[in-house]
Amino acid sequence: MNSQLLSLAIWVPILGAVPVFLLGSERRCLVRWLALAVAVAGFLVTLPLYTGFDVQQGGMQFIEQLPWIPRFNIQYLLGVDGISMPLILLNSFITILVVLAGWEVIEKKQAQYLGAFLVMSGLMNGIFSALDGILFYVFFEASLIPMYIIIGVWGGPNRVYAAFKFFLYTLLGSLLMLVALIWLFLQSGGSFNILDWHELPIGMAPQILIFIAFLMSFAVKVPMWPVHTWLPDAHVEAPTGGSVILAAIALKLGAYGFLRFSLPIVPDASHYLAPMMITLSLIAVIYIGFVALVQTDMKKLVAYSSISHMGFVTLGFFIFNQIGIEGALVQMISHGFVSGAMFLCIGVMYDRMHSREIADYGGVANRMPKFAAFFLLFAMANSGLPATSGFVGEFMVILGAIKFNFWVGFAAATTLIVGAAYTLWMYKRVVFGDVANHHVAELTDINGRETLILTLLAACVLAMGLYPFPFTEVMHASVDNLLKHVAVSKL
Amino acid sequence: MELKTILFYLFAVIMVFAALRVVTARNPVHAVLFLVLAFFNAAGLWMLLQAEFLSIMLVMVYVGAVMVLFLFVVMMLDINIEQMRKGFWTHLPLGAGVGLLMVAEMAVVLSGRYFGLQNFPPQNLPANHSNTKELARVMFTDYVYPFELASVILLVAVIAAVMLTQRTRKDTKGMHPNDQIAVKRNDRLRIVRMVSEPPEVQAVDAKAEEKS
Amino acid sequence: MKTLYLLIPLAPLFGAILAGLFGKFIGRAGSHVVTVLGVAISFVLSVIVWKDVQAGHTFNGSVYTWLETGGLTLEVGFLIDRLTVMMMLVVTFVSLMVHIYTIGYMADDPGYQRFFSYISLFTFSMLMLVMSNNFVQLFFGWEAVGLVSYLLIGFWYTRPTAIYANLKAFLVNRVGDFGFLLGIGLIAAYAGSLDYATVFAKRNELAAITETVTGWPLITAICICLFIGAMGKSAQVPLHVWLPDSMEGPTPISALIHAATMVTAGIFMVTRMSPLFELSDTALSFVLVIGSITALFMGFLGIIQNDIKRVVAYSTLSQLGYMTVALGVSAYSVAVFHLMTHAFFKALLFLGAGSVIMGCHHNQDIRYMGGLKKYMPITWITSLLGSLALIGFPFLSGFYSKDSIIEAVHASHIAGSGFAYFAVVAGVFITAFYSFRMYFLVFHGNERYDQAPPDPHHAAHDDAHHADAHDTSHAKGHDDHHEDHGGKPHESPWVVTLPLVLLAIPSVLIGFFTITPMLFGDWFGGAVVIDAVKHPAMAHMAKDFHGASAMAIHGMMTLPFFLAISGVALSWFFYIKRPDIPAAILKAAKPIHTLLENKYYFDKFNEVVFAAGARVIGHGLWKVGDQVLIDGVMVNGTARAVGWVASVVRLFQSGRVFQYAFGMIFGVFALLTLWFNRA
Amino acid sequence: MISLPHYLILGAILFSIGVVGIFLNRKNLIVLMMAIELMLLAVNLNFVAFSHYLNDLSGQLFVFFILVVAAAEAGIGLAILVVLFRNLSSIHVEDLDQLKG
Amino acid sequence: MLNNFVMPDLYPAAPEIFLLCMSFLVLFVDLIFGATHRGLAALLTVVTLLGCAAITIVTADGHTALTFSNMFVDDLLADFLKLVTYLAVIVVLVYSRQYLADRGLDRGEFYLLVLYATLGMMVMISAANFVTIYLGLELLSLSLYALVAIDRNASRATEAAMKYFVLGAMASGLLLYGMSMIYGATGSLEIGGVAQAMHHGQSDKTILVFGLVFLVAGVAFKLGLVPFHMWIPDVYHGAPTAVTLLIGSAPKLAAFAMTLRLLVYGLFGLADDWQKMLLLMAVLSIGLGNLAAIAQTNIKRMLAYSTISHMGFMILGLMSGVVGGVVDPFTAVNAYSSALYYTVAYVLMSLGAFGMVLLLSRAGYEAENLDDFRGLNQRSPWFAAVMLVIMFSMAGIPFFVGFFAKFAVLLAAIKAGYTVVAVVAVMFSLVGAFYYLRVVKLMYFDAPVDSAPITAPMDMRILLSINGVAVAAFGLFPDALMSLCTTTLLRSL
Repeated sequence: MNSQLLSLAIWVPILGAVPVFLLGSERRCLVRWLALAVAVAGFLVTLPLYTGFDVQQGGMQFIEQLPWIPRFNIQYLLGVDGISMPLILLNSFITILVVLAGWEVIEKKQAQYLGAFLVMSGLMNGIFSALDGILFYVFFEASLIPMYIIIGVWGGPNRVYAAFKFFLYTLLGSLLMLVALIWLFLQSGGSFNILDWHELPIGMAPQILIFIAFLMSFAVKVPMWPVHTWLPDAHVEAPTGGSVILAAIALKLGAYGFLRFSLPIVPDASHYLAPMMITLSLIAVIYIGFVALVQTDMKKLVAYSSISHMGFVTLGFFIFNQIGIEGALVQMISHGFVSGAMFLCIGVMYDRMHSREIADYGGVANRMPKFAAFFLLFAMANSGLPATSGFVGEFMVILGAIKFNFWVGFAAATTLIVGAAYTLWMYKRVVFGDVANHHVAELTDINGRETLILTLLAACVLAMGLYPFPFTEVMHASVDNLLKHVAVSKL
Repeated sequence: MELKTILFYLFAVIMVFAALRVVTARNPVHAVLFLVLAFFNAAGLWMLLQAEFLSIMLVMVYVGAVMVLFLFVVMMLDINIEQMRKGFWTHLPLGAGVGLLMVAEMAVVLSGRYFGLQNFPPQNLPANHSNTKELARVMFTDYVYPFELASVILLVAVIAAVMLTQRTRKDTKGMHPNDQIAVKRNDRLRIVRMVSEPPEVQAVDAKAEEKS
Repeated sequence: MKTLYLLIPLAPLFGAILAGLFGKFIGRAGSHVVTVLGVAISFVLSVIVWKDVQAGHTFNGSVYTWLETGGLTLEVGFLIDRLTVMMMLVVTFVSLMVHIYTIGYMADDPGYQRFFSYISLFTFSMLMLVMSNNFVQLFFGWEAVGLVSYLLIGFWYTRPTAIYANLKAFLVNRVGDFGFLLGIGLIAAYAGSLDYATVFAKRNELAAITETVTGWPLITAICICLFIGAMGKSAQVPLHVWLPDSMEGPTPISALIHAATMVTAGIFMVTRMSPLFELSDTALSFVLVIGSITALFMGFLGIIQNDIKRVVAYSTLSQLGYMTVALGVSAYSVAVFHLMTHAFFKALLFLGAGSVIMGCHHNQDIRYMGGLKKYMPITWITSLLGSLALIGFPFLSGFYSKDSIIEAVHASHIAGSGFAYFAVVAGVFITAFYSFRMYFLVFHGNERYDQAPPDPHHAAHDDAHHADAHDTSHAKGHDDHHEDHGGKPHESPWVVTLPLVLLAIPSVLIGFFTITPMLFGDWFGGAVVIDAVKHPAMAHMAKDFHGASAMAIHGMMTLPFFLAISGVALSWFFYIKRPDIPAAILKAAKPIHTLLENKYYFDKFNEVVFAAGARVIGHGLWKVGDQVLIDGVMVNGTARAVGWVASVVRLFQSGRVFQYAFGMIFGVFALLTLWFNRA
Repeated sequence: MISLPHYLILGAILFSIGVVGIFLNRKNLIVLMMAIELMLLAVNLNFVAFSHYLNDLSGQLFVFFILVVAAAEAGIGLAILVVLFRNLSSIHVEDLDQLKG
Repeated sequence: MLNNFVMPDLYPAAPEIFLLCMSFLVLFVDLIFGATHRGLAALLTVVTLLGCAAITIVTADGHTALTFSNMFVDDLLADFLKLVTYLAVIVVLVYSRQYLADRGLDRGEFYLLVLYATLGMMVMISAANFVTIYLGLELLSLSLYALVAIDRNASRATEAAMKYFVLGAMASGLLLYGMSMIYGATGSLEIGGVAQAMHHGQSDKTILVFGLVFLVAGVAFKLGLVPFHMWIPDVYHGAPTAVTLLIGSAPKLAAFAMTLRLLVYGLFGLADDWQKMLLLMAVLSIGLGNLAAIAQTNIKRMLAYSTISHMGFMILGLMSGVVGGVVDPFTAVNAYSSALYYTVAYVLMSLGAFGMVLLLSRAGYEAENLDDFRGLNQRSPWFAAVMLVIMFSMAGIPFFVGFFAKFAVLLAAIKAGYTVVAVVAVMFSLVGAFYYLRVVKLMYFDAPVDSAPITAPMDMRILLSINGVAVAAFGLFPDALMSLCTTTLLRSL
């Protein structure tokens, strides 16, 4: 069966971006609506992926296969399973919000801004659906370019440093991955098919090396401690939309990579190095939690909280049980919504006040009650309150971790306290209290566009918190497959 | 020790000495002259190797033309000789050291090797053997392509040298072929209609003179 | 029936949504109508369900599958048994009362709709908690009530003390939840299910397991973890610190959440888990000791409080300690019994206090009250009844439950029961003393309402003051109420007094009528499991029980009764007869007073060690770990090193042609040397 | 008997002198160019010697072409030198230092 | 005497002959019309190159033909490289027309020298004999020396020319010395003959390796590998940009051809040795090139260092042909074709990059500092995008041709077991990414300092746009070019 859905998901936004670029920034109104139309179209074409998904099947679906570079047996091979499909939907959905978020506030070169995001969205879909190692890599790296531009052009005062850091950090990792991919190609007798690699027997020493190569790439992207420091800078400096895409989608690339590459390709090394990974994840959860606590910049705080939450994702992966991995996946999606929403909320305030310093705020609730309510919901979701999506993933991962090792679970569960502490403390300082200064006094509540964005996200956050079943349902078979696969040694 | 050996060493020693002087001479003119000396000795060595044509050519073309060109340039450029050698001695030990090292290394590799020469029978050329003729035969048959290329290289050298050094001064008087070719009849020749009545002849003449 | 069950929590939720999202459209009246209606429906339906359960129709089933993962099926479902239905009744009834009361109490507040939305949401959450048939939903309700509590404590979000308190409450609760979640995790890991029935069915298997990593007996670990959750929610030492501060919230929620229902969730939960707790004496002892410490030492603190709500709050802490003690001695039904009676009389006391506060124009300091009985007769009477119930005056509800606890402790032989017995008995005296201290100061004696000092803290506080912001004197009225001290106190409107009366009735009567079935009948059926062989306290008590009246009469001859009476008498003496004595004692026992004033330095300790400590750690990790080590040394250091190397490399490109030539020659000879040394 | 290695070593010496001349010479570009001529001479010597001992003419032919090219090269080199001298009024090697880094 | 002379088959050399004849035409036309019709020589040159291209295409039949007594080889590789060379030179001419005109450098000599340089490259590409290699090389070099100095009054240009000349002559000397040793050891100047002699094992290995070192040095100089790279930054920097554009593009193809002819066709038997030598130089080049480029402020200089690193990368492919002394034709073809692909890709990118420098230059203004790229996105979003594509391509970021070039080369290297080398190489290319990113940063993140409109002629704009699009298109659909390279080598080896 050769459906073109995945191709559409990739190329509709990218090709749609071309007229957006060409229109130029002078025709703002037209450009915006066009970009929105493209984003919505991009989302609509991904919907059949969900409706047509066969939850019983653990393998790849919607496969598309075309020769791309026959010279190296590189194929244009796309397909999704229960792991990647939700991420594609998430990405396409978030793109709409990002386009909306950049509606009025971006004044400089809006066409390029929106176009860059559309390109980005298509590339992300490519990453999630590529089943060919090089195709994956190509999308993976290409997505750096629009992000680099977005941070650098529309970012804050220290944007240049942040953009470079972001780019070079990520490139560092992915270059090593490239070497590993090539090695695998040679080892597998000339195939870049990821699924072939899953079956490829590899000795222990190379497995560990490959694992490390992948780790460098994915860990930077996730980001795991100690290669996380690009993220706060990138987030802080990026425009709102950039932060949203970074947090909601880009970070998932790394985590996704672990599942698609590290675990199934080098299962023995994964098992062998799992203690290290778990330790790093826990450091991310706890260490970063404490760091987040003392941030004075809201965006930085949320950025650190992202790292901490992504620590759960990697933790979930490396405890090798179904609940852990599914929990991690749920956490990924949830974090997509929640961190995106958090950044959008901060963006809403930033657009009005042009400050991200917590100290500049206080008593926002007095002037922006509607906003405060949304913000509260997302803050609660960020601190893992049940009935919000933020809880589900953390809960599952903690459950899985306890199953794996009590102390791991214990350490992971501290996020319940620390996570709530930094989020709510910030919330308190920003939203609660008396009106802090005349800037706050002049704030106006969110407008219709912002309400729409936040409502959509709120709906997602709640829906996922109240009924995560459909989300996990699609993952089951694939995760099951994966676990079975990982359990078999390749030595 | 046969004559060839003596000659070899003679030429070799003089050549090495000359070469050393080329790079150490204080005066560039001397350096050029030492280079000429070296070339002469090389020509002698090539004679020993039965490369008569090349040895003659080296003297004629190289010494006769190229070295003269060098001399010409050296003398044309107004060079301060005194400054030329400043600091030379400070660098000499390093240079000499490296040079000796190089020579030693190369000599170690090169000495005592026979290059599979046993496969080639020693030459016993007849007395009337013409090296020039042989070369010519090959050059214009097998080597016609390089020969043509060499000519192109010379052409390039000509073009380049002219392009780089030719200076058009305002006061230079020269021909401008393109101007000459582009010239129109009317630029050079004006046909003046003349009335054939004699009385006006003088007046017309005067007018024409005024005009030109 | 299932629809009915579903309707019970959803009705208040619906009301909450209407009032919360559409409050502007439906207006103030509309908001309280929908929410009161919602809760009323819940209450009525709860009664119906109660009847149904009485008829033996318990229910355990799922509504929908919430999640399915790794062999674990997590469902949202209801377990309707006698324990549940009792809790439902208590919750919906008290909630209904509070809803009605709120109409009067919050009448002038601009956040009227919001408040109704919150308390309805709370009712929903609490109902989800008690009706749950599994741990996940329990945890959901657990956290949801925490959320609403957070929202309500910080209801007046412009007050620095309020938003400090709500953050504190949430975080301290989170500490408890941390343990709770670990407990749930252990259950999930070892029982493979989070459904009550399934887990309880496996309890004997679980008892045999030793936790592999820690080496602890599994069941003990589970129970202690779960109980840590209960400690957070039910404010047991040392996680009690949030409860007094939570009085920053409007009084109705103090009654509903921080007295009657939410804080008892821990008690309910442990009771629910009785099949597990029964298997671990260690855990029970732990529960017992924690409970008795809370019961005794929190009582002491009640003595020196001057804020009317805080007195009640500490009494709540102390009473929660009693309930916990009951749990510790496996007298679960007694705990729940006390929970129920306490819900009524403590709600009554809180609402009474709220009424007093309203009457005194939002002054909360009992030193500036006095003699209110003639201004506020209904409040006076109901408060008196509530206080009597609280101190365990025979025939009143509090007597039955409290005395049963004391009896149960007395009958127990579990480790720690000796101390517990002392604690609960001493507690009786203290309870009586501080309860009546408040009562006398408020309703009797000289009228001091006109002596109230002008509010020194009217100006907004900033965050820096939060460290000491929980001082009682900060707790002032609403910002929007222009305080006019010195105005004459007045009785509250009927919407306020009606709930007082309605709550007073069960406070007085319910103990008498329900003790027999609840404690010694088969009221709880299979909901509560007691290993009668190991923990014979209940059985022991049952032997000595000869009916409610007999118990009351017998009660008048026991030590607790005398203690209570002497407590009352002493407070009368101190605060009515000789008001100068307390001041003298104060002077004499300055260090003790200071200790109590500072609440045993728990808050200071938390401030300094946890709050400040965490910030210091965070700062250190950020500045040193992230900025210096990772960014400075690793990242920028590498960049700088590369830059430095680059500038050095540049020097090789000196522009000197002879050096270039030398480089080339060097290259050639390096290669030569390499190759000919190798060969 | 003079054998091939004699010539080759002589060539090596000459070549080395040329090379050393290039980097030892820091003042005069003309001398530098002459050093290059020495290098080429050494190469030519090698070729002629090989040609002789291998009894193969192609070596000599190569030398012929090298001589032609060297002549052309010298022409262009000197032309550049002249241009340079016009610009810098100097043919000091050390004065060629505008381009570096 | 001439009885054994047969007229050589001129057919394979038709393009060269055509070019030479046309060069005379250009010479005369320039002489006659040069002053009046300035564009004529340029036009004629382009026509010449197009004619060569046509002839090359027509005469290409995929068979390997030797002519001129085995001195000239016409195989598919030669045809392919020549075609790319013509293309590159045409692009150079179009890009530089305005630049030269603005500076009064668009004299006939420029076009003539470009034509002769092209001829030199063609000779190198088709060389089957040490003599022709040398002559082609010199033809190219001499033309380039002269071209660098074409702006006689620019002291930097003449300095560059002088340095280029001195070092180039010295490199020729090294190369010749090496050739003499190989000749001595094998008794042949023919590349095929050398290979055969070595194959028969009659030659002295020591002498061969001795010669090889010098040979490799000569080749490395032409490619610009460390430590024979010193001329590159200075010459690129000093030469007029138009000439830099030429030096930086097409000659790389010829150098590649020379390397391939000498080392692979000729000295394949010593593959083990020269591979290791190249390895050493490749790593050094990648490292030094990338490091030194960081510190540059002049974009031409920066690109010069980037050239060094790119050539190092290309060499990774060339040195991976023989693994462990076992000759596997498939591996070899893969490796060499990856290097070929890299070279072609590099030429494409380099043309674009220098083309951008030319685009921004105008009369009296050299846009050769990095700062001149500031805010290009404000001035011309399209050309900023073109430059962006080129820079990312050079950095090896997909979807651009540069990535696949790197990919192919790395694949070859890893296949040959040089995994560690590959890791080192990619780490340095990370360093390299920094300075490419910096250009993008200047264009996109900064405000323009120079707001003058871009005044390049339309033909250049179009061609530069095509160039940029090609860099992207070959990245999206890399297979055609890759397969072409592979087929070419497969048919030519």
